[in-house]
Amino acid sequence: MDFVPSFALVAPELLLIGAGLVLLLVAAWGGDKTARGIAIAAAAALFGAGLMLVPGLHVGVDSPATLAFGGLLKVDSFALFAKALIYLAAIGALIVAPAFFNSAAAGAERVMRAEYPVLVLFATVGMSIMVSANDFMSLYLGLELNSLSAYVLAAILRKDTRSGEAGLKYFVLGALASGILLYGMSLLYGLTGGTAFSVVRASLTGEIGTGALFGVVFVLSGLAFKISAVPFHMWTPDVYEGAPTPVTAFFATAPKVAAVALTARVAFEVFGAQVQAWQQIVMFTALASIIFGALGAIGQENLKRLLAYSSINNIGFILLGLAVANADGASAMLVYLFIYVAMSLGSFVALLMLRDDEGALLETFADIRGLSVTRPAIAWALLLFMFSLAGIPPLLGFYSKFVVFQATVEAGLIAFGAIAIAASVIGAFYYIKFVKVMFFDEPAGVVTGKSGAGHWALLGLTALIISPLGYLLTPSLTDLADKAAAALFLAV
Amino acid sequence: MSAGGIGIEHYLTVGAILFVLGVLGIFLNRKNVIVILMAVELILLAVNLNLVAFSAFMQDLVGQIFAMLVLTVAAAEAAIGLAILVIYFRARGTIAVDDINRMKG
Amino acid sequence: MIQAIAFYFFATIVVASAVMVVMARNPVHSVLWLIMAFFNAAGLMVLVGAEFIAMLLVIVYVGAVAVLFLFVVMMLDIDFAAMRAGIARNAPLGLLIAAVLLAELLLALGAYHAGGLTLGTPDGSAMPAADTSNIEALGALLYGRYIALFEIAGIILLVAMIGAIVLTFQPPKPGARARQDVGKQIRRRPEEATVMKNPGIGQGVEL
Amino acid sequence: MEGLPILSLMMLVPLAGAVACLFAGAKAARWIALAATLVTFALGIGLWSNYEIGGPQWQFTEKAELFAGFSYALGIDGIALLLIMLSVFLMPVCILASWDSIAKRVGEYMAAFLFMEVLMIGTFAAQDLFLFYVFFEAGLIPMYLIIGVWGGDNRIYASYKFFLYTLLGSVLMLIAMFWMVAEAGTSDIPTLMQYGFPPEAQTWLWLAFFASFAVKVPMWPLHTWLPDAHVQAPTAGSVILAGVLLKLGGYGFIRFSLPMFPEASAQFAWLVFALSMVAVVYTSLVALVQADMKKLIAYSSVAHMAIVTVGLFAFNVQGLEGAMIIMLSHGLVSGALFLCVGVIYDRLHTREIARYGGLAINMPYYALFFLLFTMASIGLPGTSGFVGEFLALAGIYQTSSLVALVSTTGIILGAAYMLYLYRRVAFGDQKNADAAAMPDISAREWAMMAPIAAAVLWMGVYPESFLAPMRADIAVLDARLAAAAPASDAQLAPGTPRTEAANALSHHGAGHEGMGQADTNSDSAKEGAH
Amino acid sequence: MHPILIIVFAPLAAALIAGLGNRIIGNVAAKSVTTGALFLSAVMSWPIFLGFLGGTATAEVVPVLKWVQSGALSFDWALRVDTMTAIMLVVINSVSALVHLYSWGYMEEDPDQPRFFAYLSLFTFAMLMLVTADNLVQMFFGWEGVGLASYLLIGFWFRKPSAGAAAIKAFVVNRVGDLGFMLGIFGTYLVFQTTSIPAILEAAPAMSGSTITFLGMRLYAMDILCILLFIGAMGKSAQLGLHTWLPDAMEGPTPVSALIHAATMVTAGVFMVCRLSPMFETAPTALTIVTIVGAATCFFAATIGTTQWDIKRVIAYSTCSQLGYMFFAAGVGAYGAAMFHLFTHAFFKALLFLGAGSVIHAMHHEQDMRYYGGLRKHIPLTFYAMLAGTLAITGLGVYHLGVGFAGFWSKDAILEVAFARGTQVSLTAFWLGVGAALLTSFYSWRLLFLTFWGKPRWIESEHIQHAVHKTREQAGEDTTGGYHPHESPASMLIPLGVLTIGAVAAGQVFAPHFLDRAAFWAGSIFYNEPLIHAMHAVPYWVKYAAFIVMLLGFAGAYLAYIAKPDIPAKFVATFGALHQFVYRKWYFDELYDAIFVKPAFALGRWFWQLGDIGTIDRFGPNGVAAVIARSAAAAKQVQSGYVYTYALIMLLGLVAAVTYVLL
Repeated sequence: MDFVPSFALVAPELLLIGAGLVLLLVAAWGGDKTARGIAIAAAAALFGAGLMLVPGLHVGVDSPATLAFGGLLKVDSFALFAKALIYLAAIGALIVAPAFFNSAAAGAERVMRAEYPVLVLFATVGMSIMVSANDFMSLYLGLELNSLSAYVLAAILRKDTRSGEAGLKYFVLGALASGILLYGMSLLYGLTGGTAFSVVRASLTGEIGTGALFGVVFVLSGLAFKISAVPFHMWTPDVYEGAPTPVTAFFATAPKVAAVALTARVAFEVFGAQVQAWQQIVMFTALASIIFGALGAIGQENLKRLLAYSSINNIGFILLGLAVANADGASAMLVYLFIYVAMSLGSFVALLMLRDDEGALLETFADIRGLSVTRPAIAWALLLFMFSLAGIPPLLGFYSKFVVFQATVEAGLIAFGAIAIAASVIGAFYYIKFVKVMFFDEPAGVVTGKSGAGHWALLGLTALIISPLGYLLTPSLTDLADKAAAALFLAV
Repeated sequence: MSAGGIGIEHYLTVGAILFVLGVLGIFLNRKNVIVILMAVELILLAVNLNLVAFSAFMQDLVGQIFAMLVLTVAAAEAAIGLAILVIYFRARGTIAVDDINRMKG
Repeated sequence: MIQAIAFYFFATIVVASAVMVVMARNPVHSVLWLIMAFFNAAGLMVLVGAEFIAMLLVIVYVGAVAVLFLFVVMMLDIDFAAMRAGIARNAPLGLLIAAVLLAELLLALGAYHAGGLTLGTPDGSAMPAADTSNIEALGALLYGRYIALFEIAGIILLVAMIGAIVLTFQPPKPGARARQDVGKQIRRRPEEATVMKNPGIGQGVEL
Repeated sequence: MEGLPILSLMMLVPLAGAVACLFAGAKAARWIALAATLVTFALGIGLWSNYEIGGPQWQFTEKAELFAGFSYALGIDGIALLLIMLSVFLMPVCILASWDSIAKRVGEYMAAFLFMEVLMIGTFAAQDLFLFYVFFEAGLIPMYLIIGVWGGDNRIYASYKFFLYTLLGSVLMLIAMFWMVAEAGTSDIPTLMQYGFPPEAQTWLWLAFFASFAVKVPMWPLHTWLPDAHVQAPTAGSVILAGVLLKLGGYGFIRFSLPMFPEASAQFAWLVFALSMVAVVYTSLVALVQADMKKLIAYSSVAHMAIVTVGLFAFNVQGLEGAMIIMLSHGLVSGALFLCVGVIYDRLHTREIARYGGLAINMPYYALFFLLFTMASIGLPGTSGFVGEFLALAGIYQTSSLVALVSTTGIILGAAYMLYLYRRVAFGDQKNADAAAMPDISAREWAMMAPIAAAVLWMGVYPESFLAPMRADIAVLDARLAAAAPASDAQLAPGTPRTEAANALSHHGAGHEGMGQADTNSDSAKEGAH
Repeated sequence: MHPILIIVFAPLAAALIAGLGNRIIGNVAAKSVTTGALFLSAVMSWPIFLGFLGGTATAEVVPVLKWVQSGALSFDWALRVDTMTAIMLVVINSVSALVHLYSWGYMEEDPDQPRFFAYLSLFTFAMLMLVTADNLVQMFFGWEGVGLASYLLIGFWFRKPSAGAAAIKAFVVNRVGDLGFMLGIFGTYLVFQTTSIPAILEAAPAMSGSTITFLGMRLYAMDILCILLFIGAMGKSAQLGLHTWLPDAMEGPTPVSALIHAATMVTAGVFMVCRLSPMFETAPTALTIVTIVGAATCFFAATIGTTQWDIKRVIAYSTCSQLGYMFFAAGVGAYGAAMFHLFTHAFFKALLFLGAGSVIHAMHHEQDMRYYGGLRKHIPLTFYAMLAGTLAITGLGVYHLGVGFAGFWSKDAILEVAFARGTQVSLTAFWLGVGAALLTSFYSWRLLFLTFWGKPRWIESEHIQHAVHKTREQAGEDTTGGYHPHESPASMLIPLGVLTIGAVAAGQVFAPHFLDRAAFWAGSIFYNEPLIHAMHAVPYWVKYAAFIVMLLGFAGAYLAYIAKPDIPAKFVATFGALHQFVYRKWYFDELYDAIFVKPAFALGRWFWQLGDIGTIDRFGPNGVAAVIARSAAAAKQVQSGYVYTYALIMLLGLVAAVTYVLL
């Protein structure tokens, strides 16, 4: 077997793996004091890997050869789009990490583990594999590579019981979810005769047996856990709250992209002929996610927890695109994902900048009272993020909802779209609570800590993206997303 | 292959039962997280049983490859799960499921 | 016929062991029951001719995973007596739902004879050749077509290792016993280690 | 003027001002804001004077395809022109009104207002459906902040209510917009205004738009956010809210609901009428018993806007033009009334009517302005309020005498609550020493009130200036509505004229008596009508 | 420039100058400007009137400015000059000019004089706009304008709570009428597609048989239109039902009462009906209603006038009553007579009010006639003026001599024409009119006797006590309290003198023109030639009826207030309920308070508390918010923190999905 073309296709992953291994050695020998350097190097590696993606991004569906390793992986423009987004999010999670772990924010240890960037790198590789997966086995391995890294990352603050609890819950429920996923895969394997997506897809046409349908449902349920769609979302708030904030920022962005992309690929490419079997379920899940995400967020005092619910809520909107079940919907999902990553990352960076004198993080509403007076820049940025998350124009968050609902309506799912958009108003309730607390309330004055240039840069960048100026990005973004989505439907 | 009237459905039945038992093990138990981890192993066992059975009945080795990978991952998963369990126990002094609810709501 | 008997034998034990895994009061017993279940599952696999996987199951699971469990259970030094054999709240609901799920699964999967289940038809590329053993065929596949997966699995194991170490490795506390430095030990010369003293009679040696 | 993107310029100036204000000190921010709004107003004058009456329907058009779904398309017809003028006219006044009364976070405040101006101009000038929506919806943000940061004691509740209420109303509209664009294949508003949507689809499209505009207007029973928002907002916030933001609802009806869904509009006219009639009577009575000045005026706004909706759905030229004039007039008058409240609120820091009294003694010019605006509010002929109400009611009378009758009771009730307010504030004895010690209006307050007063009188005496620009556009709209227009309930039936006058002394002497004759004749008339 | 422009706009300019600029130009200048402007207008009005009188002038329209054009509905600012207008011009401008002059004296001590004069001039402008209107909408402009001025002037002494209340009442009650007027205009436009008065009048006969649906009722178009318009007239002219504001309007300074609430504004309703008379002639039912309402008001108001103590209120009810005459004159078709009575009434009623003002001025702002008495000798000039006014209102005159005071000519003409019309309704009106004449005579003489005859009862008045710094007890036997009323200054007496001439001679001079000459009217009203002939042909007892009842009224008043002053008390004791009923103005105010005002406030409060807060907010926004909050709490409950709960819910989802695909 000639692996050279395959290696070329997976070069970014190879780069990341290589970087991961090298940095692991550095970490092993250099110890935790090298952590910052390793983080920078890892970010550089991610950036380099991201650059490798660029040529392929624009090629779209005309890309000549996309299958690697005999069809185990498929490096099409869809995968590239998702990877680019994943790498960017991962870079964000790396940039904000040192300041967090090396301060009082990290609790008793106050030291950044040198393995943290390595784990992030491997998790990213896992996600890369997920979005490129073209076979249930590669899907599973990518997923697990990501998950296992994620479990460790969640629990990485060893002395912090919340971190441990987050890891434990994430692990237990994640294991259950991958069990469900695997069970579904095993059924599909047996009832279709293979694990390659093409094989499964070919068998899943026309009338199919109940067993195969079960397989579909199990697989989608397993994936729903990863994207934290209701009712497989229960882990999300607890894990987001408990995990160290940079990790939460990471969880809220990169794995979401990977899982959504994977879900889209599986749903469209593999189960594309069985849309009627899952469409209703996805619609229900989407609505439930929107509503329960919003309801859960109301009454939260902890900001991280609130953002966790917010991400559930957002997943609901992304699933609208899935429920539409056409290229427009897929494109809308990707656009939404991009904007969601920017908003989410920005929000978490802003949260990470809420520090007291000693650098400990402040993560409740009570702490950010009157923030607009004491720290106007952070407050205004958060204001932008919140209104954007609420989907209020002219912020870019509106555009994300715009494309999703446009796809929904154009596909004829009008009532569904109407209900979903009405439910979105519930979500606005807690987003504007942010603004209310920061702008209307008397200052609490506890946010006194300073933040580094990295945070500011990231905050500024994300704020710029979701500001109205972000609309300048949308033409190319839409173009890329359309190409990526088209790749997904190439097989149809 | 199906000698003695033992067909694929028998294996699948065993797999299904194991799967459901594994799931039950996760939410029926409030004693101890370790048992939950074992329940996860049961689920994976069910999957492996399915895969192997299908593989055998279809004359296709991919299922067994898959099963091997699952085994590998399961081992890794167990390692990490137990590691997390250990640090949690160190920090909290308990691994009773009932006690793992500092975060809720 | 023998196969049928063997199947029912193994199957019964697997299921029973699994029940016990879940139900046993003592986690140590649970682990032991789990091992029991693995053994019998391996038996089932042998029955269908997947002897390599069966052995793997025994070696990896029983030999490594289950033992790991046992280690941890022992290490954590949990006061099992204090543990209530409680059943989770909402257990009736959980049982009901589990029963429904099982029923549905059996309805769908157990219906092979009724025609409800049609096995897929593989493309035959991974069909075991008649003249090769199971292990040989598997090896060819694993190191051929699925080499990439094999590598990824390797990375997963690496991550598991890193993870376990990152989480459980405790750096020595300051003031605790010094760490061993192999290089330093090797570099050590007798001259540095010993001092020749020639004390006079009746004089002590000052160390 | 061709070539100069004056509309964009009008949005750019306040935008630049807003950004500058964000970073400026308090004093500088005030001047920047004033300068920006004045420049914008000057540009508005240029816009108006260059608007070619009788020219093409859409003028000053700018178009740039931006990206999928959106295009930056601006352009105005007479209707939009007038509403833009209203906005840019009120903005400097708002800035002046906030000059001293806003002491904290001045820069941000001014920035919010200037953003607001950008969005208002954009909303009225947008020629792309989605662009309109963006501007329409974005106004929530600055207004939410204005109420929430610089508002009164209960500002949180009010700002939430305002935000969520209006958001819920408008999101459904977005869904409808998607459908329309998918159906018609364009998001170009002028094109859509001529597009014939299938009648069955119109029904729910209309309802979706209605949900949004009815909240904005606001129509009973969706009005309860308004009193809260008004009461809690700072003076200038109330001015802009009443002056322009409520008009977005009316503008929405006239720009979208009516021309795009004429059949559905006719089909649902009864609903609009019913709600409006309730609103006129109900909210007027509620206004009568208010003890808070702003609340009173807020409720009166609901009643006035009900006449707007009635006029719009009268399906004739008078109704439409009347509704437009009411909107302009109400923009000026209610804005001015809020300013009047603000003037004394700044002095005494209470809006409680009972705390004032006899202000005509120590503040005669204030009392004069207040009187003028009160009279304009109750539609005294010669003021702007009359022209609009008269036309709108004349329009609706041609459609339904009942609706006209009930709506016209608004002039009685309006007089009652406004004069009752005026009496308690300006008349009577000076009960409170602190109120009696208040100085008359300052030069700055003159500068706020006098232009509005002049505009109110101008519009009342020579409304042609305002009617002329929109005449052609209303005619187009009327023509489009003509097919769907509901029949008049008057059913004028010509009969044979009586040959003699009523009091003619005939040779039959005193025999025929007026009443009896009418009775017999009316019977025959009925037969004739059938 | 057409003189009418100056006539109409000079007062406006003066009002603006005086009102806005008084701080700059000072009080005297402000007063001078307004008074001067009015005299200018008055002087310029007479030639126009005389031109029509002489038949040399023709009707014309002076356009001023475009006003509104909306579709087919178009109306402009324009000034119409015809006979009707000319009559009103002289009435308005003359009385207004005199009232301005009078106010120099009457308001001398008031600190807010410029404001007062500005209001007066503003009022005059609005009234002129009303009478020169060429279309219904401009008439409505004037209509509302005078309402505004009336509101301002009633509330001129705004510190008094009662003044503020009266002002609102006047405005709001008028608005009820305006509702009818507006609907009438709308209907007129609907039927005629125009609001131009000449066009309407021209087209009206052709429409007399047309029917229209109004509020679901099928009616003659002309009837319903005229009824609606007449409702407007009822409000402005204080006809029964909508009259309650007029007596309260006496809160305003007395010159205002003379100008607005006697001579000019309140006659606007009559003017309107007469102006639209060709249209009303096509609406028999409407005219019947006009007659009934007019006659009823005429009688009803007169009854109340007999019992009131406040001198101005008596005259106010008298005004109300006289307006009733005018309306039923119009109702029976004698528009000329109605206008003639309007014309004469303006003089003698203004005279009476100004005379009363002079009395009040002399009596230190005491208005209660019970505290007057014996003033004849102290203020003789005022007395003679009042006497002339009384003789005019009571209609002293002898048919066969062909002489009489102004009221004689106009009122008798009305009674005669009502009789001559000969329908049941008109005959009823006739008898009610005769009864009202009796009452008019009685209350007018009562007023005069109480004020000018008898012993001074001044010390009873708190105003006088205040002036002389004595209480009743301290004054002892001296019922004057040592107070010396002084005759008013010349600025007040000159208007009285001029108006006296009018009250005495206006009827005599102008009766032939107003009543008998169609040419005089030149088509500006519906002139019913046969009816006038019939009027002249009524029996003599009819022609003398008014004279006789006048004497009876005089005798009654003399008996009760001069000869046997204990009669009123006995009467009250005997017919207490009746007296109370009349004295309390037939309980109209109480009734309206109970069925309109109180319920309006109660409903308002109810809508607010129970509707907005209790229902809409409770189940609307707040309700939804509460539901969401409860759901959120429930959602938090589910998020229990226990892994097994989470797993259970995941499984639930799985089973639900599986079940869904299975089914």
